[in-house]
This record gives sequence, C-alpha cells and structure tokens, in this order.
Amino acid sequence: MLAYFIRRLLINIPLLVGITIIVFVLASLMPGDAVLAMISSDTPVTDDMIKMRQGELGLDLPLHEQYLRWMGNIIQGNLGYSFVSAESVSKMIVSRIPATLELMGVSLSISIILGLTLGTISALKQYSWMDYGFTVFGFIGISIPDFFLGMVLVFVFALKLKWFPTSGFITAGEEFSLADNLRHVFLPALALALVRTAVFMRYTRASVLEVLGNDYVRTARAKGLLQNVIILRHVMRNALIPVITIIGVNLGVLFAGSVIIETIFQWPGIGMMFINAVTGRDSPVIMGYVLLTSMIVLASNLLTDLAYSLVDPRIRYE
Amino acid sequence: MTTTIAKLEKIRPESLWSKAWKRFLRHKLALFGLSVMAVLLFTAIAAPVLTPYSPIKQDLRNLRKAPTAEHMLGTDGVGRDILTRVLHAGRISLSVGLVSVSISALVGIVIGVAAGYVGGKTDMLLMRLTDMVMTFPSLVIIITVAAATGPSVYNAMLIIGLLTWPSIARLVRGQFLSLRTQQFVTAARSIGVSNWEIAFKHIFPNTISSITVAITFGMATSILMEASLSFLGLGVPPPTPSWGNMLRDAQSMNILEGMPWIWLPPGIMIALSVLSINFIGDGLRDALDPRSLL
Amino acid sequence: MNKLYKVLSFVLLAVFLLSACAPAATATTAPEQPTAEPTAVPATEAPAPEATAVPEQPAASTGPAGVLRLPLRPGVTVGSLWTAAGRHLDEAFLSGLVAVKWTADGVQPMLAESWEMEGEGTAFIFKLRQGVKWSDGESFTADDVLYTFSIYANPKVGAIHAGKLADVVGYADVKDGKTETLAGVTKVDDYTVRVELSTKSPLFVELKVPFISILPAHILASIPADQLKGNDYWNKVVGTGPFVMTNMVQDQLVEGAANPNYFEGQPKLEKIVFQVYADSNTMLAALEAGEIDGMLYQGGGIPVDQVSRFEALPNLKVFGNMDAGLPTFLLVNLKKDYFQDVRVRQAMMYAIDRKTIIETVKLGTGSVSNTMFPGAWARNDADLTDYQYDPEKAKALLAEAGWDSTRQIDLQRYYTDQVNKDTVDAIASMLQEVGINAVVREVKSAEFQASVDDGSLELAYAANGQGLDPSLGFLVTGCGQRLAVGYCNEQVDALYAQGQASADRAVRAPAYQEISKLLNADLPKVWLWWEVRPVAFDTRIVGLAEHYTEQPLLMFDIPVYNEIHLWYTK
Amino acid sequence: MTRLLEVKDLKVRFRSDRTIIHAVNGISYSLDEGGSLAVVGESGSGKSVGMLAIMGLIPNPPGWVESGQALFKGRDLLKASEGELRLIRGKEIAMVFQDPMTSLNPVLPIGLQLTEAIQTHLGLDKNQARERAIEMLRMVGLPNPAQRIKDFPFQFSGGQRQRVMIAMALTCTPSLLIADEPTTALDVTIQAQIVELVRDLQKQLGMAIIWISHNLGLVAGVVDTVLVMYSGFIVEQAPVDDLYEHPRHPYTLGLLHAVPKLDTENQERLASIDGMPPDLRKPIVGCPFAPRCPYRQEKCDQQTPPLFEVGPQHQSACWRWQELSKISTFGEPL
Amino acid sequence: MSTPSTLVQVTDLKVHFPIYQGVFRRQVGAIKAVDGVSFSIYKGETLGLVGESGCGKSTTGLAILQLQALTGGQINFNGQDIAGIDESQMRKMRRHMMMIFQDPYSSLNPRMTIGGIIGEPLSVHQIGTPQERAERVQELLRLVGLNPAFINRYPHEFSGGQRQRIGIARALATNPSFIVADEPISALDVSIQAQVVNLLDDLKKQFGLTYLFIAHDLSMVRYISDRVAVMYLGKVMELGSRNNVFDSPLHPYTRALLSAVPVANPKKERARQRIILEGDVPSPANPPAGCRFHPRCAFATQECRAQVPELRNLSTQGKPEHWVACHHAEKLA
Repeated sequence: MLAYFIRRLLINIPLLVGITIIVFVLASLMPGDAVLAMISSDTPVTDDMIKMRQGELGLDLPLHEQYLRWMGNIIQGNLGYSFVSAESVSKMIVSRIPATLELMGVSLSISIILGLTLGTISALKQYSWMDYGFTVFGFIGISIPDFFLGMVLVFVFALKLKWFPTSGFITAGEEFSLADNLRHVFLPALALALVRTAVFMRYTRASVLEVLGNDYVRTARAKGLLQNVIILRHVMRNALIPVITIIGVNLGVLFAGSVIIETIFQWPGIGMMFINAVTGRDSPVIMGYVLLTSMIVLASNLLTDLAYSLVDPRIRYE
Repeated sequence: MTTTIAKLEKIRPESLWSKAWKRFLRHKLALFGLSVMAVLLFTAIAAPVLTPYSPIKQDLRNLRKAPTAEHMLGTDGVGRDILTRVLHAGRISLSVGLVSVSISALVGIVIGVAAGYVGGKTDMLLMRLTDMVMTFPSLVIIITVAAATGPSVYNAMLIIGLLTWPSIARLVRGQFLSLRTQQFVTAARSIGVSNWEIAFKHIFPNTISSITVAITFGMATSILMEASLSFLGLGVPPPTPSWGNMLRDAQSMNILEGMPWIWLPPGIMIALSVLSINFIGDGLRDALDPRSLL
Repeated sequence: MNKLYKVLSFVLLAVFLLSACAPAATATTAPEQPTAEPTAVPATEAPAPEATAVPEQPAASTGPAGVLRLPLRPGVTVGSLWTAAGRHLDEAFLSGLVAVKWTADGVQPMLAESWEMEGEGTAFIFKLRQGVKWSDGESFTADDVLYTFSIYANPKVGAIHAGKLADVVGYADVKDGKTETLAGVTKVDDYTVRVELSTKSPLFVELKVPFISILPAHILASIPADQLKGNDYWNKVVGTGPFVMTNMVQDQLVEGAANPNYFEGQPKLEKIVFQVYADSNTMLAALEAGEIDGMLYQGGGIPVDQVSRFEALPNLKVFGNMDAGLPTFLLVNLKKDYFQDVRVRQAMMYAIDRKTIIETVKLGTGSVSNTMFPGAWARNDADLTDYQYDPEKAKALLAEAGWDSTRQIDLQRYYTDQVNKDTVDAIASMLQEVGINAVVREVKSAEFQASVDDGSLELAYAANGQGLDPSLGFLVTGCGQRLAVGYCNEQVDALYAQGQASADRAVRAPAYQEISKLLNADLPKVWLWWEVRPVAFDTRIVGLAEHYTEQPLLMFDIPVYNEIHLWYTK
Repeated sequence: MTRLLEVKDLKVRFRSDRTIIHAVNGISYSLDEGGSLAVVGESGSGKSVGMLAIMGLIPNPPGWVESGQALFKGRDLLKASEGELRLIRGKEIAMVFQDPMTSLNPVLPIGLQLTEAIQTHLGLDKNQARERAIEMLRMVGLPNPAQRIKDFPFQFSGGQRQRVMIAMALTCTPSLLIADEPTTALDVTIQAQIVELVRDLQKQLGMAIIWISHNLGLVAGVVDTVLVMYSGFIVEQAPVDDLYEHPRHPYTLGLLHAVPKLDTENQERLASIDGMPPDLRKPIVGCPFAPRCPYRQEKCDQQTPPLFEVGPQHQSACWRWQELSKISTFGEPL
Repeated sequence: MSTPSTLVQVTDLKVHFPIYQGVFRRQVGAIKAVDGVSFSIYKGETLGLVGESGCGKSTTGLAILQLQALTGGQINFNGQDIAGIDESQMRKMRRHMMMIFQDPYSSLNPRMTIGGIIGEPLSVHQIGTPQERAERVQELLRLVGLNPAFINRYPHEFSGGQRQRIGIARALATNPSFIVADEPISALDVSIQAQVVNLLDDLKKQFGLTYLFIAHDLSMVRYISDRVAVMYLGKVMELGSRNNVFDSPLHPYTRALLSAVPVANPKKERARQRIILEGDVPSPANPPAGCRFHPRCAFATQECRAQVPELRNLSTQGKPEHWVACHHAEKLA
C-alpha cells in the first residue's frame, strides 16, 4: 500500500512538469508583461526604463530559458519573487493560504453537513415531498452560477438585511475576533457551498439508496437493530465511501475554484492573489499559484484514495 | 425464401432506443426539461422574427426603461431591448454549449477509445495526459488562456471544449475496460471477430448511452462555464449578447436593486436552461441505465 | 497665483489618470521637459488609488470611533516609490520635505522648515525641521534626505518618480549606473541640504519635491538598492508621518496607529485602516454598508449612474459633479495607413453623437471637448470646430477618403464600469452606423500598453489629463511621445516650447490656443468630452468636506497635504 | 407440539414501473415448535418474499403485504408495529441469507456485527457480548474465534462467512431460524459443511427451521415437511418422504425429473418442463402452471385449483391429482 | 466403441496470472490458475470438466480456445498445434471451435439483434451470401427451438433460457466440430436447465459434435458426459469414463466431492454417510507443496506433503483409461 502511494507520487511529477510548462507558455502569451502592467497613470516612463526593467526580470530571455530558470529555482525550493511587489512568492502564498483554507473549510463543512444530511433524509424518505423538494433544490443548486449567487447574497444579506458584512476578512479597523471573522466568511462560504451541497446531496441520496438495497442492511434489520443504529452504523458508513470520492474531487476543485468568489467578497486568499497576478502579468505569482493548486488537486486525489482505504477495509492498493 | 424472411417478423421489434425513449417519457422532470429546452431552442432560433428589435442597435433615448408593452422586458444601459437580447443571447449561449460539448465529446471519445482499446503504454500515456488536463485548475487555465488569446466566441467554445474532455475520456475508457470483460466480448472473440470490429461494433455501441448522458450533463456544465467566462469578461465579447455577459452588465448594486429587468432575465435563462438540461440528463440516465437494458 | 495654478493642474493631471473608473486610465503628463526622454505615461490598470479620505460633517453612522477606514486597490501597498497610488500610504506614514497645501494654493513646509532659491532656480537650500523623530525613535537628519534623493534616482530601484530628479546635477551619472550617489545633493550641515540643478528650474520645489517621501537612511542605507523592493521594511514602515504602521497584510489591509510624536501634533484619530478591494462593486457595496468611510478615486469614485443611490444614504456626503478636468478621447493609431487621412478622423468626430451620449448614457455628466486643454484660457473655443453630430457628413467624408467599410476595427476599452461600458458600446454602434466597423474589446491595462508598444493598437477609448495649465504637463501629442501614437507635428512642439518659456499666462495663452486649434483640426485623437467624477465620504469623519465644497477639483495621487491629523470621528 | 407459526392467505405485491407484480398470491402453511419446513421453488416463485414479508423486511416502496395473517406464537406479525417486530427479529426469529458476502456489512468487523445484536436483545455489556460472540463463533466451528473477531468479512472464505452468519442468527437462541438458500453461493463441499452444521445446531438448540431452497435434493435430508411454490402459489405440500415418493402435482414431478440422479447409471432423457414461468405482472387466471403442463385440461386454464387434501398432511393444487398417481415420469402421457 | 480419434490434445497447459507489487510494479509471484493440465478430447465425445470455483476449469476452457493467453503447454486441435499461433491464423481456426457461455445475460451484446448475433460468425468467416446467412440464422433459430420470426428482436426481450438457446445457435452457426460449454446451465432455473441440457445432447447427436462441458454440478456432468475430468487448484486430480469416476472414484477429493452432493431422496439422504472436507480451498497464488489436496485429505502422508503425485493411468489393459493423481490411489481402490 505504501508502495502504491509512493508510485502515485512519482507519477505525479511528470504531470506537474507538464502542467507548469503549459501554464508557463500560456502566461507568456498573455499580451503585455509585468513591466507594462506596472506603468502607472501619473508617471512618465521611458522606453529605456521599460527595457531595463524587463531585462532585470529576465523577460527578455527566450521562453525556454525563462522556464528553466524558474524550474531551477523550484528545485531549490524557491518559488521566485513577484515581479510586482518583489515579495517572495512562497511568502505570499503562505500568508494568504490560511484565508483560503478557512473559506474552503467553512464552505466544505456547510456543504458536507447539509449535503449529507439532506441527501440521507431524501433517500430515507424516497418519493416523499421532502425528497422531491430536496431534489429540486439540488437541481437548482447546480444550475445557478456561483458568482451570480454571490451577487445576490451580498445584495440580500449584506445590503438589504444587513445581517452580514459585504466583504473582507474582518471588520476594517477592529481587532481580530473569531466571531467577527466568521461573520465575514459566512456569505462567501455559502455562495461556494451551494453547488457542492447540491452535488453532495445527490450523491449521498443515490449512495444511500443503493446501500439500502444491500443485503447487509436487510441482515441488520433482521437482527432487530434500532433504526438509528442501522442508519448510522450500517447504512451511512457504507454510503459514505463513494461520497468521499466526490468530496475529494471537490476539495481540489474548490481550492482552485474560489477565485471568483474571493474576488467578489474581497476575501484575502490565494484566489484573489491569482487574479491580481493575472491582471498584473505577474508570472512568478501565477506560476506559483498554478503549481500550488495543481499539487493540491493531486494531493487531494491521493488523500481521497487514502481516506477510501481507511473507510473501506476491503481496499488494498496493489 | 426471400419472401418468408420479409414476412416472418410482423411484430415490430422494440429497439433499445425506443424502449429507452418510452422510459424517458415517463420521467416527469425530464419531460419538463425537454419542453423548456424545446421552447428555449425555438425562441433562440426564431429570435430574429420574434421581436422587432435588433440585439445590438442602441436607442439612447430609451435607456434602462422598465418593462412596457413596447419593450416587454425593458431596455438596458444603451437602450437595447432586453427581451431581444435575451433571445439572441440564447443562440450564443446554447451554441457555445453545444459546440464546446461537441469538441469535448469528440476529443474525449477519441482519447477514451484509444486508451481503452489499445491499452498498455498508449493507455498509460493517454491517461496521464487526461490526468494532467483534469488536474489543471480549470478556471485558472481559462483565465490565463482567455487573457492570452483574448475573448471571442470561438475561443470560449474551444477553451471549454478542450478543458472538459477528460471526464468523457475517462468515462469511455472505463466503459471500454469494463465492457471488455463482458462475456459478449469474449464471445465475439471466440467467433473470430477482429479486435477492430470488437471495439467498434461490440463495445462502442454499448458506451453510447453513457456518453449521451455525459454529453447532456456536459452541455449544462458548458453553459455554466460560458456564463462564468463571459461574466469575467473572458468569454463572449460584447456587444454580441450572451447570458453571461448580460449578467456582467448588471453587477452594480443599483441595477441589482432598482432594475431587476436587466439582470433577472439572463440569470433566469441560465438557471432555466441548465436546470432543464440537467433534468433531461437525469431522465436520460434513468432511461438509459444499462442495468435496465441487459 | 501661478503656483496655485500649476499645482492645481498638476493635481488634475494625476487625478485624471487614475480616474475613471476602475481600472485604469491612461494618461500622461507630467511635468518634464519635453525634451528629456520621451516619457510616456500610460496608465495602468489596477490603478490603484488610494486614499485619503475625506469626511466631514457630522452624521449618524456606524464604524468604530477614532478609526478612519479607507479603501485601497490591490498591488499598491509598497509606498510611492513604485506605484503612484502608494502616495496615500505615504501620506499616512511618511512625510516629504514639502507638501502641496490642502487648499491647493502652493506648497507648505513639512520636513523642510524653509528653503531658498539660488539664482533663477539653479539651486535650492533646504533648512530641515529639527527634533523630528522617526517612529523608531531615531532623529531625522540631512543624511536621510541625501539617501532618499539618491535612492529615488537610482535606476536599480526603478522608482516611478525618478524622472522628477532629472534636473538635479549628477542625475545622468546615477542613471547610467556610474555612481549611486546624486552629486547635486549635498549636506551643508545636519539640518541643511543643498540641491543643485543642471538647468534653471524655478518651480522645482512646487512641482517636483512634493513627490519625494523621505525615507530613513539609518534603516535602509545598508540595503543594496536592487533589494529595496520586497524588503521587509515595507511591511513595517518606520516613518515620520501622522500614523505609525502597525500591521500590513499585502493586498488585504494596512493599519496605522496615531503617531504621538508627529511634528504637526498628535492626530485626533486613533487609527487609520486601508482596506484593499480588488473589485469596484465590492468596494461600493462596502461603502454602502458603512464598512468604509469614503469613496474617492479608489475604485474610480462613484459611478455616475449610482450617484443618486448613494445620495440617498444619510451617512454619506456625495459630491456628484466633481469636475475631473479629464479629457476623454479615442486614441487613434496614426501609424496605420487607413487612419492617416484626416477625413477619416473627422468622420469619426461627426459620427459620434457626443451630446446625446452625455445626456443619456452618461446621465448628463461631463461636457463635450474638441481639443485637449481643459483650462478655458488655453484654448479659444470660438476658433474650434465643434464637429456637431452629422452622420451623413461622416459617411461622405469616409467615402471621399476611400474608407473600406468591411475592415474590422479593434476598439479597446479597459474601463469596466457600467457607464463606460455602455458609453463605448454606444460609440461603437455609432461608428458602425457610418461604416466604421468598430468592435469593442475589453482589455487589461497591460494589454493596452502592450498594443501601444508593439503598434498593434487601432482604436482605444482612453483618457489622460493634460492639466489645467499646459505648462505643467508635457505634451502627450508631441513627436516622440508614447501615447501620441504616430502624430508628429513640429509646429505643435515649437509652440509648446514657446508656451513653456514664460511664467506669464498672458504670454503663454496664444501659444496654447494655437496648439488647441491645431489639435482640433489635425485630430491626433478623436476628442470626446471632459469627465465628471463623483466622490463621497462618510460624514462621521470630520475633516475635508469643506475643501470639496469650495473647490470642485479632485486632487489625489499628488502630495496634497490633507491634514489628516486634524480629522476626527463624530 | 405447539404451533409456532401459522401463515394464512399471505399476499405480497410489488410495484414495478407502472405495473403491479403479484409476488405472493395467498399462501397458507404452519410450522410447529422445533419443526422443520422447506420451501422449494424456482427464482421468482415467491419463496423468499413470503418469508421476508413475515419478518416485515419487504422494502416499502416498492413492495407491500396486501393481505394475510402470520401468527407467531399467537401474535400476528403482519399487524405488529415496527417496534414490536424489532424485538422479535433476531431474538425470536432469525434469518440466514443466501450470499454471505453481501449479507455481512463489508466495512464492520464481524465482532461488532455479532455483538450489536447480542447487546440489543440480551442487554449484555460489551465484554459479555464479546464473550458470547466468541462462544457462538466457536460453536459454528470457526477456528480461532477470539482473534478473528476483529477481522472484516472480506478476510474470511465463503464458508466461514456463512458460519459467521449462522452464529449471528443463533446468538439469541431464536425459536425459529429462517435459512434463505444459505448454501446456494457455496461450493458443493462447503455446502455439505454448512448443511451438516445447521442440522446439528437445530438438534442441539431445538429450534424450528424454515429452509428456503431451489434444490429439492438439498432439503430432502434436512426437513420434515416440504412446500413447493410456483408463481407465488403453493402448489404442493407434504411430509418429505411422501412428497418425493408420491408427488401429486405435475410441477413437483417435473422438478424431480428434470434433475439427473447422481447415483444412477445410464439415465433416460431428462424431463424438461417447456416454456417459462408466467409473467407475474399480469393476474393469473386458472392454474399458474397450466401453460407448461403436459396434463393441462380446459378447466386448468379457467379455474385456479385449490389445495386438495391428497393424503395425510399432503396437499396438492392440481385438478387432476388423482390421475397423477398413475404416472411415474413427468411428461409421460396420462 | 472402436478406437476413438483425438480431436483436442492438451499437454501440460499452464495459465499463470502475474502479481505485481512495489513502487516499480515488479512481478512478485503468480496466481497459478491452471498449472500443468493434460488431457485429450476424443472426436464425438463429451468431456466433463468439474471442480469447485477457482479450480481453473473455466480458465482451461478459455485457454484451449486461445481466449486466454497461455503461460505454457501445447494445444493440439485436429492435428495442428494452436498454442500461441498468431491471431489472424487463429481467427481462421475459430469457425471450427466455438464456445457457449455461462451468463445468458452478459454473453449477448444488448445492442445487436438476435439475427445479428447469430449471423455474426457467418459474416466474420465470410460464409455464404447475406441472403444465405439470413436463411441460416432462421434455420438455427428453429434448431434451438426458437421462433425464426424473432430474428430482429433484441436480447432483452428474451428470458434466460431463451438467451442461452441464442448463444447455442451462435456457437453452431459455422458448423464447428468442437464446442466448449462453460457452465452453460449454472445460471438457469432447474426446469430450464433440463431444456438446455437436452438441447445440447440432441445437437451433439445430430451433428456429431465434440464438447468440453465445464460445470460444477456433478449430477449434470454425469448425465451429459462420456468421460469426466476432476480439477482441484489448477490440476487434474482424476480423469476417466463417467461411470468409473462416479461409481468407483480413486481420488479422495473426488470421493469427498461426490459424497457432498445432495440427492433428492430423503431416505437415502438420511442414511448416507458424508465425507465432510475440513477447511477451505487454499489460494492458487500460494498452493500447498506436494499434492495440492493434502491439507484437506484424510489419507495424507509425508509423501503427499513432499511429492507432487503424477496423473497415472490405473486401468488395466483393454479397459477404459482411468487416470488419477494420488500416491495412494491403489490402496483406496
């Protein structure tokens, strides 16, 4: 099993290299470069200065040399420095990742808790009005673009009802407090959570229904166990196994997909950092972000497998 | 003898497709979805004759007018008729959905079949490629590519298509691998059918129903992606209307609050079309469930 | 008086650039001798402006007492060395030798108590204020000034305001990398600094010095110039400003606490917070929800279509008709042969119904412009053709010029706010009407800059300030200018030189009016209108509102001394 | 002997798509305490469904009990609430299912699966329950029970899993064990082990047993009474010896003759029952076996035959049961 | 019964499935599904191949038809060695050797019509014109007792028994001489099993077919086979005429197997003495040394643990051959 995971890790390396090459090329194809993007409105800039700055940043080198340079640094554990702020990219990522993780964590918790609960109820009450209601909710959930939902949430809950702040990480000017922070995370987390709640709900429902049809559930009932024990111990335990895969897949997707929501809600995570980097043509930051998200996607796939093997004793990876 | 053959079968055999169709018709949500989709498609195709206005032509004297008999859904920031734009946007959004899902299906099927059929090293390589594309943080790639190539309808179609094929490739390959172990494949080998024919005559037709379902859901995804892209200004470029870029034009709070006729219609159209395609997909999945066919 | 005008125009210029909404504006101008390097000045995207805030008038509002919360654009938090928008942070945390008075009528002493001009502007002697402490307790001395001037000029630093020191003796050597020390800046004693200029520059103190924020030599001098950017110092700035930086999270927020030792007196506010917003709608929502205290140029001010919405909020004071003095135009690439025929440009002028657009899409804000100088004295409107909307004439001109109506023309727009989007759409459709097949393309500022660079630009909707007083700017339509894009008229350059030669407006006016006329006829750009930029701030902050009431001009991104230390919350 | 279970006119229906499947069509039988009964039939004959219905284990939807009574120790199980049934299930009536692979929860160790029932019904604490579980596993002949109790089902062979299932069923010493094709998924040598085991345990514990099977041979040696089902009907019921020696229903006869005998040389051609079982989606008119019956008469197509008393405790649902005594092989003309 | 001629000769057949492990997927062992099996099938006979699940009987059947790659051994069909010949040559051979499958559901392509399925061997081997093929398909349908009018129907419209008939018709289409029937009845209900077995028997007589009949149902094997081979853990344990094997088994495993089969006779059942085998079949990845049956054998000795018993013919001259792989077969006889 260990060998299996090591093997998987090794296979991921060429994958990452491929991804970075492609993104590197793409990033270099973006019109304009970091220097041009930095030119400010109120300042006279000469072409000399532009050329000089470009030379400093290595933007005048052939593409493959730029890549090799970058790769060489990566191997030494150095993600490079932002063209814009000259900050170390790894430092930028480290300082922003907690916010993204919090947003993901809260959003994922909301969608897991809601999705699994509603999905289970839906399955247990198959064909009831609740089931139909949840199903329709689920479909609507996967049909509304999250950015649109985000806009509507801000409008309704922040501007009209004033229950939650419109944006940000904490209230400006106040000391950090968890309660305040949680109030801020709620709306963006909710906007991100809806789709996944719907997805998890549908998977859970299908999975629970399938498990309910299994012989061992009948066995459990035949043993005269309490309904709750049957549901929690026998049904859920098994029904969760396929749901874990979906959660795992979404972990990666969520990480890379919070970009728009982070921007709309001004959430100071790596998604916003990425958008700013794209705007500023800050390719070390773009590359650092892509490398990170790809690694997280790959890692979450691996974790999913691992979780799978923990939940299901039958699984032995060879 | 010829005549006997012709006459023998009087009862029309019930093909799998007609059986599936019957099952599909029993799926209420799917029927709902299908009818909504039919209406959407019709209005999109017939948009030019349904309304007297041009989706692009502006009327600066009639800006942001609330719905009236003349402009049933009001007008936007440069006086264009929202109804007209929503209908024309349907053409764009639906065709982006269709084209990109076709690209995605084409690439996905070719790669999936190649991997599942050839197997071995080819399979390994193709699956790594698939993994790679799947691992791409897709939004990230989309933003980067769109920023690199500039927004256009065709780019949107291509980008979406080229990023979404892996799920179809995996599906096809998975089906190939599992169908390869089915006894009817061994049976085909046992009577001397060539590998090529096994792949295309025996295995492939059996993957069509799953592919159909995947394509349907893929279409929903593509429409949503187009909306996101256009919303970000990376998809369909104005003034050509698409539901996504119409929503982009409605982000400000005063429009959200005071001019719902500007943002509600495209928002509803996105949700409605994605919803009905999902319903159709759900119905197809039930109708084409391989377990119900064997 | 001259000074006043100069300052004002300067201010305007800067403002304009940033202006327009959200992302950037292009712009230009800068007081530089046109001779020097061709400076181009585009605007950038994500222009971040930042803020100074502004408030005033009492009112009911939420928000923590004693705290001023201002919005900031991302990517600008490194101080004014590298981004113009860093100005707003400098105002809170650093000080210059002098600052432009908040009333905009001249400069006032800051770290320099007084200064003297030698000759007709060939050298200046600054007497420094004594007893000023850096926030780490060290004393401020002439060494800091020497260090700062050298570091601003050092090309390894890449400071955007480096050009402001171009007239200082030794600048060329520093620029060429021969030395890192600016020879023309010398220490007379610990509290006296002499700056020697290579050319006569009587307005040096008013126009250039305010842009230079003095940095602590005792902390930074040991850091190699090429490592200054990204240095940890910028995350915990030690300064002489009214606030002391207490917390800084890149692209998230910057916080400062009142500096009890501030040389102008301890600020009445306890705390200042700059909250970063990447999205202008988010910023507006935050303002509406009372989460920040003002909306100035950050995020482009208040979009004109939302003014009434914000006016309805009881806690906000909205200045809805702030003249930005900003000429907006279509930038035309005259290097493209199909744009070279002036009749084509004339046709565009006639094709666009500017009045209607202003009345409708722009909700009545702004006024039609037919040339580039906003100051009425610098142009004689009677001389100018006003290109009344006449599509038939446009078509006729195009026909004469042999225009190919099948050619698709790329029309770039980097503004993303609703009104500008609608505006450009309207322009495009009017151009299409007469047979110019313009297709709007939304671009990032970097992309726009790149298209100027590589000559691929065709048309762009842009704005840049020339300044109310042309003398203070530099001629963006002159030969060799970055944003002139192909227009070179030596007569214009000569007139401009003539206008620069005197301090007397009466002497200068004819030259500038002549330029205006030439530009009106030659149409190096397709002139559209002067912009209006509404701003708003929360009345719980008492401070600057009077200023706005009296002076309908925007001044941000130049070192106006806003006297933040006198502001307080209701 | 006291009557343990009496089932009367049990009818079970399922809904499938838009049609109703008539799975069990009014069956009645009874079982004494300590007695043994085999229910034999082919797939779809309703033999398992009938048992599940008694236990309240028919999944609803799509199935339901249409009518009938199932008196267990005098109480009608079909009218009992879920709570009452729960107390009976596992404690009074236990079941062993066909496929031990799928009938055990794959992700729980077998120890837990055993003890949960013990704890539920016997009120023992965790340790006592564990002791009891180990004891039961030892009783069913599982080697090393104390260690293996931590293992998961996939770590056992098919035969061992079925032993675990049996141990699980017997932990509360039920008075009735329903064995639903417990050996069908097993190889013949393992099948013999399990049959032997159940037979021994039944003697040892004195419980009654209902053995569901499709294999007439298998049940021949293990029960007193055999009940043959076809299309949801009981077609014949008799003491075991009588049934095999004097079958009085064509279907029973056919079944017996369709299987070659292992212990006889050179057999004649197998009796083959032509056609297929009827479609349960349509109500059955007449004798359900009539379409495949070589002895069919007009009456058979129109009237469903009742169960005739054809001998001591021997019943057959065939209009021509009397004449059937004359033939020795299925298919031979009357 | 004159001297029978051999149609299929299997010699030392081996099929191993490699087990890979570790980071670099090295082969660390093999599942020896079939491990040195030899037997011949005579023209016109039915050889029954019995054994419990996992003993390698189905793999043997697939390997003979080259549907499973061999690890070793020869297969001689009608005088020609077909082990490892190239795919295109083998494809040509296939018209003479067909297979009937276990699962009537998955063995028919759900997307093809019955006519297509049955006619496929004909078109693959380019036998006849389309017209002739259509006629042949109808003839085959009639032959297996189905209505020729069903030609355009799909498999899902048929019951299990009918599908198995379709499978048989497909196997017969090219008039093969040899058919491997892999558990053709085990998925069917008792009453349907008899129909299929009778059909197979009739067809054999009618066309002089040779069957390899793979099954785990001993009574069926006895009924249909001329000779029977018993497999255990990838090896043949006993091989002989059906009466020899069933009435006087020489191998302890055969005996146990036979004694485990229930008989539909209550009196006999109650009286019968069973040999109950202890334990389970060991894993084929790691089979016991010596005689593979020794851990479960009541007669096992040290020799059995150490020495692999050869398959020996124990019959005397003139009598039908009776092969057994047991060191103690003589004593047990």
